[in-house]
Amino acid sequence: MKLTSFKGLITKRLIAKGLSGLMLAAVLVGGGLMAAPSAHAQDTAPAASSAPADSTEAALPASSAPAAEAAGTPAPAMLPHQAALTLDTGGAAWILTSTALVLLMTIPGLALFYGGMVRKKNVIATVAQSFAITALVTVVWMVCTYSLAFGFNASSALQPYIGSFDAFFLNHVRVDTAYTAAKGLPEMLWITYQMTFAIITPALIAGAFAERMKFSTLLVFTTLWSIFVYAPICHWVWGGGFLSTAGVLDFAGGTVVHINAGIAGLVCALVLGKRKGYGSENMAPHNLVYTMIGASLLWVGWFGFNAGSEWAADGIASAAMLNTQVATAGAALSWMIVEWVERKKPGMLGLASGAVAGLVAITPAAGFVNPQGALIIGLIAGAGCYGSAVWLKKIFNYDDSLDAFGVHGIGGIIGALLTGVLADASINSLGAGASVMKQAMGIGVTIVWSGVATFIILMICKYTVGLRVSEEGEVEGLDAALHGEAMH
Amino acid sequence: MKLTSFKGLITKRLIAKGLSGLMLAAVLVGGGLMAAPSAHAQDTAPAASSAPADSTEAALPASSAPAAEAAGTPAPAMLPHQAALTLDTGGAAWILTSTALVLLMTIPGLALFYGGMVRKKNVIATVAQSFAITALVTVVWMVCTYSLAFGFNASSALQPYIGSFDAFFLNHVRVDTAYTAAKGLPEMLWITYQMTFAIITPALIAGAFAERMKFSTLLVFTTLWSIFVYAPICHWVWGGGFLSTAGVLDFAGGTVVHINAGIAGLVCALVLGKRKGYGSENMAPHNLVYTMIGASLLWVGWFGFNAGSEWAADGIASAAMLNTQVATAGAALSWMIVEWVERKKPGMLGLASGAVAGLVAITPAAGFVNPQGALIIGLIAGAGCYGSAVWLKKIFNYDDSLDAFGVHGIGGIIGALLTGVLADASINSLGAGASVMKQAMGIGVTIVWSGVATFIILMICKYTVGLRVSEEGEVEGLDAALHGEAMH
Amino acid sequence: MKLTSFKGLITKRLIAKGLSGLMLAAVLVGGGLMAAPSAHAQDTAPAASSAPADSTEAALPASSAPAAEAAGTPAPAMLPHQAALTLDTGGAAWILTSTALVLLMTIPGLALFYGGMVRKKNVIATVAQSFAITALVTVVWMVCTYSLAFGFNASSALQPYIGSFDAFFLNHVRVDTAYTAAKGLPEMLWITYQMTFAIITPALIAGAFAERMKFSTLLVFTTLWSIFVYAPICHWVWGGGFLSTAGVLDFAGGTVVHINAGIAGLVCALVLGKRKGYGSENMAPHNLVYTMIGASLLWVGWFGFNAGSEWAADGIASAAMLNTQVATAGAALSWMIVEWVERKKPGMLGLASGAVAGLVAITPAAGFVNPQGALIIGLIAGAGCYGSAVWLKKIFNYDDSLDAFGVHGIGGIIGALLTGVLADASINSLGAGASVMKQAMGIGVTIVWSGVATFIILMICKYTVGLRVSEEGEVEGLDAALHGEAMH
Amino acid sequence: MKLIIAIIKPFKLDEVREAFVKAGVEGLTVSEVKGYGRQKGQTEIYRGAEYQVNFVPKMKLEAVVDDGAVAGAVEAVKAAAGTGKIGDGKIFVLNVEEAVRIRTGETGSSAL
Amino acid sequence: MKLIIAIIKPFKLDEVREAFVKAGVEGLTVSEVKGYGRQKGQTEIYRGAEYQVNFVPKMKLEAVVDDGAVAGAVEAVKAAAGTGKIGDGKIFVLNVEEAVRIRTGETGSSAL
Amino acid sequence: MKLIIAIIKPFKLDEVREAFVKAGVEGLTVSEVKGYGRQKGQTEIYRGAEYQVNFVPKMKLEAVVDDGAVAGAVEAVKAAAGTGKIGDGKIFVLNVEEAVRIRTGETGSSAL
Ligand SMILES: Nc1ncnc2c1ncn2[C@@H]1O[C@H](COP(=O)(O)OP(=O)(O)O)[C@@H](O)[C@H]1O
Ligand SMILES: Nc1ncnc2c1ncn2[C@@H]1O[C@H](COP(=O)(O)OP(=O)(O)O)[C@@H](O)[C@H]1O
Ligand SMILES: Nc1ncnc2c1ncn2[C@@H]1O[C@H](COP(=O)(O)OP(=O)(O)O)[C@@H](O)[C@H]1O
Repeated sequence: MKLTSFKGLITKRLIAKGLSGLMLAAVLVGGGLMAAPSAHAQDTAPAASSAPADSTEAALPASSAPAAEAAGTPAPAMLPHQAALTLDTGGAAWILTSTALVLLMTIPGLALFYGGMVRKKNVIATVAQSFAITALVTVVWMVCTYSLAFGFNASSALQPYIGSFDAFFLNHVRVDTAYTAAKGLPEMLWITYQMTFAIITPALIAGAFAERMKFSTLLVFTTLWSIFVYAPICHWVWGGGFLSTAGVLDFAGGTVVHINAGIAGLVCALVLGKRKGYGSENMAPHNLVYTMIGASLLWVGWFGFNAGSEWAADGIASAAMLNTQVATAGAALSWMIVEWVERKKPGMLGLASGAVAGLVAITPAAGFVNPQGALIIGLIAGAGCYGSAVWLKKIFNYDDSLDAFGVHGIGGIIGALLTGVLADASINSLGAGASVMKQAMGIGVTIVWSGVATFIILMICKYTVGLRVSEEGEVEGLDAALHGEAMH
Repeated sequence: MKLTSFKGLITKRLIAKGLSGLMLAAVLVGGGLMAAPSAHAQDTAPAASSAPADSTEAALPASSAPAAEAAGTPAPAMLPHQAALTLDTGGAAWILTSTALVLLMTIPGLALFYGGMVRKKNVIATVAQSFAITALVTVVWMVCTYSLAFGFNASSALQPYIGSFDAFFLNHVRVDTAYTAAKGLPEMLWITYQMTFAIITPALIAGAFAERMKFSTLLVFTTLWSIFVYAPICHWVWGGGFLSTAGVLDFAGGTVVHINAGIAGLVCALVLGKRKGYGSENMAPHNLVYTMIGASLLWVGWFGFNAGSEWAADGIASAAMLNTQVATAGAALSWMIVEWVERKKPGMLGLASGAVAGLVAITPAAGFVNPQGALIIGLIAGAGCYGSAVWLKKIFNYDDSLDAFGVHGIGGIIGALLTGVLADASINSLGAGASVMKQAMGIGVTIVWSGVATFIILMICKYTVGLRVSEEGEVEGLDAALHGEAMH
Repeated sequence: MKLTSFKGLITKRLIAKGLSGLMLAAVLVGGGLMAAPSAHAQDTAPAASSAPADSTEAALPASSAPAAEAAGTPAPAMLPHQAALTLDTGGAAWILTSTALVLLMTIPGLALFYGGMVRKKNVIATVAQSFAITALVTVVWMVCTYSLAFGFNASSALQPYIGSFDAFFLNHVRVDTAYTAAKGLPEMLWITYQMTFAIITPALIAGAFAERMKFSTLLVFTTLWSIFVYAPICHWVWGGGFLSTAGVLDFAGGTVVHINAGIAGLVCALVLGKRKGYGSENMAPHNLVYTMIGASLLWVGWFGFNAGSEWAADGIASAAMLNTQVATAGAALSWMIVEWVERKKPGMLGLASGAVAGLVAITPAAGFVNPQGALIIGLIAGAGCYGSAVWLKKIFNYDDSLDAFGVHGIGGIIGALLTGVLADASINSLGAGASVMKQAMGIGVTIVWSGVATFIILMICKYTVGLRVSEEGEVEGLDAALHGEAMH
Repeated sequence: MKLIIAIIKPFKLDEVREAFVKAGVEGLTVSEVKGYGRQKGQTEIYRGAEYQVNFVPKMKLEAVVDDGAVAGAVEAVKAAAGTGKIGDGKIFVLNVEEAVRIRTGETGSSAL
Repeated sequence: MKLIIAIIKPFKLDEVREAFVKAGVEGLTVSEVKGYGRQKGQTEIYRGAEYQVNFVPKMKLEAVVDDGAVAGAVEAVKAAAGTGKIGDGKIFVLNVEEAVRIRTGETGSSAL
Repeated sequence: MKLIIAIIKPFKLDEVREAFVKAGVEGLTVSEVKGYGRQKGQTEIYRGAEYQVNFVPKMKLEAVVDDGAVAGAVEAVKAAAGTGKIGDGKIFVLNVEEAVRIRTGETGSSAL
């Protein structure tokens, strides 16, 4: 069955009631857990189909065994963000796949995209960053950030700003529970799928401080950033927070992932300062084959990122995939052309950078625009990001080593704004509510919170573990200095 | 629900009527678009299920939201190649995945397979070819080649030879439309899946002129070749053209993709001439690890290419996957053994080349033969392609740098012919109509058109942008000469 | 519809009858094939849904075309391990994907994980091992090992120990047959999926004798080992053999794949002896980027290995995926921390090794434990495998080159035992039967059979083809010596 | 003419090249080498295996200069390459009997 | 005996090797080097960052020859390595006091 | 002082280094080189194309030693590097006029 899109619900005015009702239910839950499910089921309709519907569905062969068994026994209490699972096997198959695809984006995708761009003496340290972040964020997500991002806060005053503490350590999560906005998918799948987004975001930031940050600092920074920057912004946009209720459209993470990572990256580049020898030494990418592999895996994996964000295998998911392909191609070509004109030669680095710029820009729009719109977004993003990565960086003269801000920050902003312009209601009814102003509001809030919080976290690191490796270490190379390893 | 295979329909005589009727409808469409759908719906049955059926199906929970909405309002006009979407979520999930797998074949798969085989000074330029082709063909497909390949021409006189112009820029494509031959899949998914085939075909040709063609020429050549060679041949075999009506069997692209690319490659090798130093300099592959990665990703991605070509997740798709695995293994082993005997040592390059030869040969047969047949095809293809890549090339003394013809041309021909011999009706009822003569006819037509048209396109390039890089450039290496980049 | 888990059935006492009944049916089959299906259908219920149910299901649009056709004509005789296919399209879509993912683990995943760890002069030979094993085992599986592992032996006295000979060359396998334990999946898909497990197991062993075994020996060893070690153990645990009836829990292959490969690896390391220069020469990994790519693809592909082992896209599959992610992350971190303390620096090799240790350890537990349990398993496995790979190897002073035993043997044992401790019946009802004693029994049997049989096979190789390359060959490097190839 | 061979720490390459140029040396040839001496290489440890690398990466610069320019060049290099730490490297001077510029055929000092 | 050091453009390697052989030189040793001189390296530009590569790739050939064979060898190399373009390279000649063939222990010219 | 240049088979590197040290040589510099001589390279065959590699990989060791230490060092190297097979390599001895230790500025033998 078609998943009722949560983003959709809350952007529709008439549902505001349902949501406030949901808050109410959440409060009730505080009072009496046993009472919660039914109350929740009623108040959040159509978000949650009514209780009887659930039970009948649960009886269908289509539902998972545990659910079936549960149907017999009285269903145990659920948290306010949970609903009974009514399995959509086709959708589940696609999201299981999408989860693998999005993980593929970070390891080995992003690791290679970045690893190829640094100098040979830093390649191991650079790929180790993506790999370590993957492991670290997974544990942090399970311990607390999932609950903070997607839990419904029992207090209707707090819910717009932060999730709950009830699902820490994935407490109360069962094989037969689902997230209210995607009742066709097991909650455990929802958790893993969303986890892959929480992983890639800090990994993207690493491009801004590549070749100079301490490994220990990276771990501390990532932990704090996941909790205090990613979790809240994710909750605001996707967890029923105030940005979603305000009607900000972000299909797959232009705001939550890319603008957020881009701004954080800019702050990091400014606070850490330039690499030793920046401007004088040759810091050209040492292995563009690695970068090509990385860009390709990002491209392929992004299908899971964008088409997976429909949480089903249907027409909108197909539109998201087609749009992703078209925008990415358009951006790669427009970056190539601008570079060809200015630099006289089109490069592999340019093709790869342009493709990523397109992937970033189409992310918020993937399930809202039509293919023609996607092509326009791609063409603009390719040229726009070239400008920011090449000219802007020169003008303001900061060392955003691998252009985390230049590509993800600017690309994300271009995409978020154009979503407001190009959203097509015939592709996705939610597109009807699109507005550039709302989008700009979402961007602004993200920039402010991400910028300020990232700065504070960096200061904490600076005066505790310290930010940069020693100068000798930077000269010797981070592979040897930080990891005692080398490419032979 | 089971997809009614388009190839199937038209190979069955009794449907010829339906098709001519379709042409008729197509003409009507020209006259009055509003009239088209119903007319089309009736005439092309069972190709398209009747209008009432549509509406009821649209009412099922299984159909996508937009479709559901559409059901309320009067459905807008559809192009003759379109049908209403009756979503098969399991099938859609598998084809979404298959699309990602086939894209993975080109980037980074083919890029690395080829990149590892060239000399180090040309590796960036070689991988850039695959990457740039991916971006370019995507846009060309969206602009016109999809419509030319899969649109139904309003003129029944033209339809056997070329598609329509109505879907340029994907005009009239909606989230609730499907392609008539695959009504369970959203048309936007169909477009993206078929696009990945259109991408890899010219990318394969690049192996024949590796290490010497200008980058600008590559872009011009690819654009013209996609429009004048790929689109028509694709239409003839898969778009309802004269080869499909003639009963030529090509499950996943042995003719359209591999023979086509192989012949075009041979023509390119002959027209461009040999690389400087061919025969005297050592041009051994510089990095067989890249080649191994490429061959492996081709192998894995080919599951999407072959098993995905069933357009559903069912028994035939499973047979296609099993056959692909068996044939590939058989070919890798038979190439290895022949090489072991002749060269005294079995090499990684041989294992990889043999595997690709098997993948190519099983492509047209994947969903038609049984596993024993697949093993036979693989064993013959491995030895046969070794012969063409090693002996044939020596005898006729041309420089098919990376054996685009030796592996894809010869492998494709072997597979296409053996499909006629080994097709098993108990695997796929369409296999009943199999005939070596029909297959040979399809091969012949493809060779002639691909050969002649490719030659003309090369001549156009030669007298406009020029074909080869300067001699100094070839000596210095294409990475520096064309892209101003280097491996450090 | 939910697949009735075969492992499940036979661990449930009450089904023992059903199974013996099944054996009975199998015998009957010997007598009169025509009689078999019905007999089988009745006796194995609920393993196989009753005949009428079948036919009705076959009538549903959801079932595949061939099945539908079959429904009309009298169904041909089936082998005792077969049942009529009742297609679960969502499940099939996920397992088609999982098959691709598990193949991705071996090529290029494992090839790169190992290839990066050897010295540069041996990298081509090392990746060629994984690639050649993939091709070889595919053919062996099709010829005989599938039948030996998953066929039901007509003799109830032999069935506990070995499968049948009836499905050699995949005889009697049709597009509309299914394996009794997974009636929702086409048998051809089941064959291909299980094949990928048979492929990776011997490929894992190669890590123990890397950089010194002859290529020809590798091929002979792999063939014999697949037939005499993998096939029987696979039958015992998953093919209805005595370990499954004894209630040993192995969700995705901790015993069959990892302990089995680990022990075989240890025996190989001891029998072949150390590499020339071991201890004096620097044998540090030559390219940790390759190793990182390999570890990442193993991680991503393992989703197909573990979540795919539910043979459906449901809640338990989701739990398996989530558990895999959590345990892997936990193990990577715990290995990193122990290494950081002991070696003063955390390395990329450590992060990758820890992740693989976690993947191995969670394999038998993936669908049985809850996320908290998975985290515990991961943390223990990371530290435990560090100990065995670093300390144990030093103490007993053997050359397990790439730690096939240290990581897969020990990791597998840790996971198998903890499955008995942490299995949670609320995740998977089969968990109820969990017991550490049963698990230890399974481990013990595997160690003995794998150890003894591997030793005998090595002796056969030693006195026929010989085990090691010449000393000059080892010094010159296996790339040149065995394959006449080199990295340029 | 003399051949000046300077073995230095890799990261000093650009400074030393400039020093040569300042000292009037118009050309030189560089090779990546591995050095053995008082400065020991770092120890690599992986999975328990420990290995003391005997060689440390160095750069070898070779410049042929006029007899008159030798002293100045040597001084310049010494100044530019020194860090005062062990492993700074060596300078060797050998006699060169003839020099030819391939392009022009010029010989002797004018070939430099 | 003399040591002939020739620094040449990489793609000339095979031609120069043959020239040496024709001139009766039976063995030589080659190393990949980076050269600094009148010929400047190309500028790398990536994402706006511009960098002038100071060094150009060259090949260094070293051959020890009999005093009598020096003149002919130098001529042969000059002819083979020349393109007339800047950066063709240099030839240097140094004196060698002793030569030993490790395998046989032969010394002097017979060791070459 | 003399410069001893030894061209040897790569896998002999460690043995030769130790031989040098035993002979009292405290430092040396190594470069990876390709050698051309009596020993021919292996032929590469790929997809029918056959190519005879002209060069074989070798290691070049350079050590500057006191005049007194030359004889001993040469003997030691000869012993350590020999396998009796073709391609064992060569030892050349050149005169060195000056040596400087960059770190301390010491010159002559004390700089070694
Ligand atoms: N006798 C020698 N002959 C040739 N090269 C030498 C000699 N001694 C040292 N070197 C080179 O100089 C480098 C530095 O020498 P080392 O003894 O480590 O430090 P220092 O130069 O401070 O004495 C060594 O790594 C080696 O490459
Ligand atoms: N004085 C020198 N000592 C050592 N090598 C030199 C010297 N001058 C030039 N070279 C080498 O010769 C190469 C060519 O010299 P260059 O001045 O560029 O061109 P040309 O030889 O045609 O004048 C340089 O790249 C460098 O490797
Ligand atoms: N005349 C020479 N000048 C410089 N290097 C030489 C000379 N002759 C040989 N070599 C080097 O010594 C190596 C071994 O010489 P070769 O003739 O192959 O065997 P052998 O040392 O047994 O005579 C060659 O590969 C080359 O690197």
